[in-house]
Amino acid sequence: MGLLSLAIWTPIAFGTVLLALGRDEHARAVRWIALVGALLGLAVTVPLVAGFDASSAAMQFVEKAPWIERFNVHYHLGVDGISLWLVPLTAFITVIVVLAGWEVITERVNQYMGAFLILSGLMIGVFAALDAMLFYIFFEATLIPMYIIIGIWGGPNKIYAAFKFFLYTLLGSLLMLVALVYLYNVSGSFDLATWWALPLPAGVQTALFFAFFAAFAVKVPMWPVHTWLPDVHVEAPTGGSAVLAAIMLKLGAYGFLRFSLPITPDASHEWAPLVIGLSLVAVIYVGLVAMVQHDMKKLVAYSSVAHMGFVTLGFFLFNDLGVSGGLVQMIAHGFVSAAMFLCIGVLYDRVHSREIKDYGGVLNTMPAFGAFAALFVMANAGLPGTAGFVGEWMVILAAVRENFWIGLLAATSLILGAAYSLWMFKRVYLGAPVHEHVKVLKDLNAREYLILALLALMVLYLGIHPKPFTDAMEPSVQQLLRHVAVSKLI
Amino acid sequence: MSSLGALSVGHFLAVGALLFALSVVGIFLNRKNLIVLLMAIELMLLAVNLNFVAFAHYLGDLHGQVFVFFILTVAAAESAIGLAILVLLFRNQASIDVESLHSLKG
Amino acid sequence: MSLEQYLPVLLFLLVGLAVGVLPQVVGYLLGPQRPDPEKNSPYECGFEAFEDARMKFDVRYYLVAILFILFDLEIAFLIPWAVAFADIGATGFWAGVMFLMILVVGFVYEWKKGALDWE
Amino acid sequence: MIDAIYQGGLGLSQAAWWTQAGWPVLWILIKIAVLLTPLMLLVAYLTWWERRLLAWMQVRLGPNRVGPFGLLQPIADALKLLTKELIRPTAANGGLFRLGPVLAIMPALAAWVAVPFGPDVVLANVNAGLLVILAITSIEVYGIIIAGWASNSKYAFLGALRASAQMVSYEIAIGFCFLVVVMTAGSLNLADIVASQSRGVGAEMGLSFLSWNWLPLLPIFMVYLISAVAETNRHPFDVVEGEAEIVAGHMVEYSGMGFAIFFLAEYASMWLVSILAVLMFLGGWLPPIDHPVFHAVPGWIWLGLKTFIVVSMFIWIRATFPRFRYDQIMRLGWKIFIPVTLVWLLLVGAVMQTPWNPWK
Amino acid sequence: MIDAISWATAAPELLLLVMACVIALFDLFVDSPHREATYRLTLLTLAAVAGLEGYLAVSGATLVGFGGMIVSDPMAAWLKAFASVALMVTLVYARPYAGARDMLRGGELFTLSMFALLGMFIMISGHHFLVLYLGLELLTLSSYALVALRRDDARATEAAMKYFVLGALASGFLLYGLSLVYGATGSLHVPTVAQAVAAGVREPLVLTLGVVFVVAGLAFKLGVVPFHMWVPDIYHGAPTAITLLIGGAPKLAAFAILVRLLAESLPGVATDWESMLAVLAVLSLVVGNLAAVAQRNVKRMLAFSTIAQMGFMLLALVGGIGGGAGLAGEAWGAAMFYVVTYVLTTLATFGVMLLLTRTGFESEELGDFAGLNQRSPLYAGVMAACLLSLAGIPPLVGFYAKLAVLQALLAVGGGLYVGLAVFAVLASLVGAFYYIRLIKVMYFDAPQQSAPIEAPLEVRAVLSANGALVLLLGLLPGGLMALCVQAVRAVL
Repeated sequence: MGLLSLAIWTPIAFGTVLLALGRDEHARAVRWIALVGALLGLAVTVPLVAGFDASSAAMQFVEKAPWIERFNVHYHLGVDGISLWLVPLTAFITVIVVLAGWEVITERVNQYMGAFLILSGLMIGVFAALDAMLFYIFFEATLIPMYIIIGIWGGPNKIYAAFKFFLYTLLGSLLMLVALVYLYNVSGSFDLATWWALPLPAGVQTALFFAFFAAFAVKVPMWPVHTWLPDVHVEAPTGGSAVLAAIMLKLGAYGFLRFSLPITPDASHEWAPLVIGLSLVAVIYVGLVAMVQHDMKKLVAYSSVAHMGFVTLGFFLFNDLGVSGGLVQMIAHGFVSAAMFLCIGVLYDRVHSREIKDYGGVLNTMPAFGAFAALFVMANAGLPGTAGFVGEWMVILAAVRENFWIGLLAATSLILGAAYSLWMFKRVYLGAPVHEHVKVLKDLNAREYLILALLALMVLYLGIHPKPFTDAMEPSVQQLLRHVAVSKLI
Repeated sequence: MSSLGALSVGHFLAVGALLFALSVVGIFLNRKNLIVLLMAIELMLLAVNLNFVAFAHYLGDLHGQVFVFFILTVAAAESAIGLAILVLLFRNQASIDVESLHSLKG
Repeated sequence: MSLEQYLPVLLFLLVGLAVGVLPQVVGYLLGPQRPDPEKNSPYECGFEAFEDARMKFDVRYYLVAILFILFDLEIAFLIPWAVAFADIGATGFWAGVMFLMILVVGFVYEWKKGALDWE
Repeated sequence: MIDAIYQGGLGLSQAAWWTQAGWPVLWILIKIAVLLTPLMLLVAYLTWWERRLLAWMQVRLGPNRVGPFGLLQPIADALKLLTKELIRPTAANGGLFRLGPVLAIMPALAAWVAVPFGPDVVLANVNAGLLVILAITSIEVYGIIIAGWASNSKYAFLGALRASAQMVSYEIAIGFCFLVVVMTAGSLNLADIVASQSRGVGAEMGLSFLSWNWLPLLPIFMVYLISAVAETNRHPFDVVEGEAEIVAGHMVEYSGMGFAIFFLAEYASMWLVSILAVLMFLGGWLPPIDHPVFHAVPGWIWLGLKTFIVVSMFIWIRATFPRFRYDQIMRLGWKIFIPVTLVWLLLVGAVMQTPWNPWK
Repeated sequence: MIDAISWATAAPELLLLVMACVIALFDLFVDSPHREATYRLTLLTLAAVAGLEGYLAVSGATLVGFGGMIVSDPMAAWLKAFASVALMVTLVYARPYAGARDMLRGGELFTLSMFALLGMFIMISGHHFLVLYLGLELLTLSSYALVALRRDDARATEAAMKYFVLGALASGFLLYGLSLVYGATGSLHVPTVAQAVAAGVREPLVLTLGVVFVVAGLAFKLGVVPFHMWVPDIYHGAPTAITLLIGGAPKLAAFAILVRLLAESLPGVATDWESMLAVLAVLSLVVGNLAAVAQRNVKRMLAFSTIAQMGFMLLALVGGIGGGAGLAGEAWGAAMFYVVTYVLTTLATFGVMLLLTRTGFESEELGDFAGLNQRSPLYAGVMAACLLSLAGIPPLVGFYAKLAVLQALLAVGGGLYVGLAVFAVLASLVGAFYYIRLIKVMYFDAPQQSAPIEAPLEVRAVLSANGALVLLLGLLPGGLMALCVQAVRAVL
């Protein structure tokens, strides 16, 4: 079993065991086993990163075995610079989430932990899959645990949110399925590399492009199909929100790089203005929307949409800075958004409210927490020195290189981001506490401290020293761009 | 000298079709009595039998007639079961009106 | 074989019908017509008729009817078998035995289930 | 001579409708009339004979006032019934009430169409003769059910139910009896069935009557005889009209000719089942012993004689046995006759597979 | 004519017939209230029959017996083996339910099921219109009686009556169609009919009319729109165990008779029935899915879902025709895979439903499933897996079924087929809604009752295995898929 398989199946195996055997009577044991599973999952990604040859654009750690011979589907895994970092990111966030749910979740702990572990494995599967059918199966399967997580442990309106999440994403991916099957019929295989090399006529490319677009745009989510995200975030439990924002959104963005761009390069070029336009709308309009939110989670959710707009914007600029920037933004957003949601979770666990107006002056009673929160808010606003800055900056530069006005519009994000992030920070953390319940808040406990510290570490590291990340990406991104630059029309 | 000489298979088919149509109409339009419904079903099978016999005669092939034999059997078994169900229905609902079949609705 | 041979059957049926209808017509014409309510009320051993005459009846009559249909059909199946018995040899015989055995299974089943009891 | 009449009639006109349809139909009608007239007389006089024979067995006189030996009694009965009022109960369903008797008599008469009176003397010489008879007679039960239902009287209704249940029950047994006979004869044609009885060990020895089916198929013969009694709702199986229980059964509401027709139907059926018994089991028109003296007697005499004996036996049975209870009747039909006939059917089939097949 | 091969061909059927008769008689002497002995003997017989069919299937031989009247090809053998196993599972699930509802006073549940299975076998193996028809009738007549098995239940008898009337109507349609096909081709023997059609018939109009009626009759039996009216009522009204009996294994036989009558007998006029099937499929997908959303009763919901699922399955057949001979095997194989997995999933779904019911209480409203996850995570898990499978979510087996159908459609190419595929996935999106709604009820709602769910060990074991299989085949569907395609290829 290769490293990637281990990374996928370790958490899934642990999760399955928990589902099958866990009982609420021994919740303690369940938690520990879950933690062990998550840590093991993270541990197997270490040699992955360590052993990755950053100079090569080729797929590494490849595993290939026939799986469904009837459809020529292979169990085909591998990572390149594009997907490499998403694997440990997922494993890392899973550890964080397990820790985050440690005390909060008291009922059906095994199902909660199991769902997250399985979800983690599935998402790593998506990032590692080199066979389109395998990709699709992992991609779709993630719906199930997420649906359960939102539905069982979510907020008051969880049912609506869970349905919305499930059906929206299913709608997109079903169209993609038709596209995949079509490509299979044309090429006789589900192998991604084969498809990348497959010449396609313009009309077909356009159809395929939009089929993919339907799946990935919903997942990212792009304006105007983003509406499920705020609803879901508001209702999902803290851990769910964190995973959703940190990883699941990336599945969509990643799909653009693996499917839309290399399989339908001509259509991608043709429709890039559309994507860029939608991305800009996301960045600006959704940024404005975020500003008027009363609900912290909603605010962060909208900010996620805006940030993901940067990612898609970067991708469809078709230059290495943009694509790399988008990728870095994905990773950075993974840490930052997870951290933001966890912060909200910390507050929510204490006050059971997410309304901004219910807070104020939290910094007075929770200084340590406030410090962390300040850092993450800065990062969310894209302040230099934090993870949030690097990606955005790269994308803006790339945009300017492409077209000044796009760059200018994208850059407004820095202002908007600062505005809604800092304004929220001011209203929640600064000033004198007006509410009684804020006055009696207890500061972080050791577990919360650990979680936030780990995230803070990552946010700072990525912000100060992004080079290892970008270096590893570089060859793959270059190769991708070279590939996309060549027309596949027949 | 065959008195069937003047009749082509088409005539039999026409009668068969007529009977068949009658029975279908009987099944769908009958809003009164379930027994009538059962009779319509029998009529339907008889229409089919007529077809088979006519074709068998016309084709000079015995299989069609054998088929009729079996259809008759099945029709008997069917009416036996149909009537049995009818008796149960009557016992449970004290009515054999078609209208009384209404407790199952979506 | 042609249908002409069956013409007498049809005619005889018609004649039989006439034999059934004519005497009644004649009797109607010859006989007196003096209806009165007492005379025309249903026979009830001298009592006033009570309840509906179309009452529910014993389900066993119905069972008999069903059994009759089934057995009569078995006979219908066996008639060609019997006619051709000399020509179909042992295979035919055993096929018939199989057929009858299934019939017997059904028969025994009914018997044991009490469908044939009239106590 | 008959042919001459036929040709004469055919020559009456050259028109196609006459030669193709008119005359053949008329000819058949004439034949029917020739058959029906004596038949009706026989039916009428069977009532007389029954009363006389019963009286004789019970050491009394029976009808003896109207005509010599009361021979005009049936005529008088008929006249009386003809002039009686036809009562139709107010509660009855008019049309159906009148249809009942018609449906009872029609099959009882029409079934004769396939009954042969000699090797070639039959109205409709169809291959499926027995089947035709079986088919036509089974209409009879409709007459009874309709009569019982249409009367709208409890007695009639229950009587009809009982009668029909009884009739169909015994029809199965009769059907199986037919099957066995058909199997041995290899034909459904009654003339063939009679002919088949002329072969066998007994016939070779000159004792033809030993080869008739009654002996090799004795149990079947017995079952048939008893079932025939039950099938005609005759005593001792006449609970349907048992005076003590339900008066006259399905006929309770009928009067005048309506009643008479049921009566006629019953006696016509008696003749029918008797002649069938003779044809199937007693060698039909064959003489009992293969001897020129016996052969000198025309076949139809033998047939008539045998039939008369069988009919008289029915009356004898009536005089002898007490009435069965209804449950006993049903038990006899279902639990005894059907298994017996089934077993015998298989037995005969098995024997026919062996080299010792007596019906070769 | 009846040679050794004939006996070998029909050996499983004969065994089943003999044992059904034996058990029918044997049961008369059983007086256990739960029919223990009858039950065991039935299962034993079914296992033996399944084994026999499995052996025939693995041997891969095609046997033709009784003068070509019946055929035992790999497809038939596999379908029959599956049907036997499905019936075994059904009976395991059904017995506690039936026992609690006064349905085991006699052994009719078992004997009638066996006769129904025999009917399925004959439908699957028939190679002659008469044989196919007799098999169909044996199945349906047994089913009518089974539905009415709860004699004092007004709903069940009403359902039985409706089932009877519409079933008889369907048979009438089918027969009428067969009579016309017979008249046009002069034969009732499946291969001969195919030859006659290929050679061209003198009265194409009669043939076409016959095909129309045949398709309508089959559509009735399959329960696809617009011939679906009976399905919801029967599913709803019949005792749940019987619903499973008539909604499970018979689908396999229905598929087989589609193959025999359409693919084998009438490929020469495929264009005629292809468009009919397409229309039926589209209508079924629309009506089935939309109506299912409106249902509060789970049995009714599943009934409409069945309609939609069958519509989806028909699409594969449409693809099989459009794609021509080269793709027909794969497409019809996809349909077979679809049906087999559908039956597998349905078994588990109803198995859970049967478990939830108690004496005098039917669990069939949505609310009855509330909080099932709290009461029993295992059963909730099995049910959820089945529902997701029906919705076509990977990695459950139902996904591959839908995938294979889509593949068959898209392989044909052309706007119409692509359009059908897109339409099908959109319809299944609607389908996903009501499936996950039930999951929502099971997982997110608070339980309305806390009575523990008790079940005999064997039920639990079989149910777990059944659920596990839904998942396992989702992870490794390749074998079954290949099997289906091979089996069907050997026939077409």
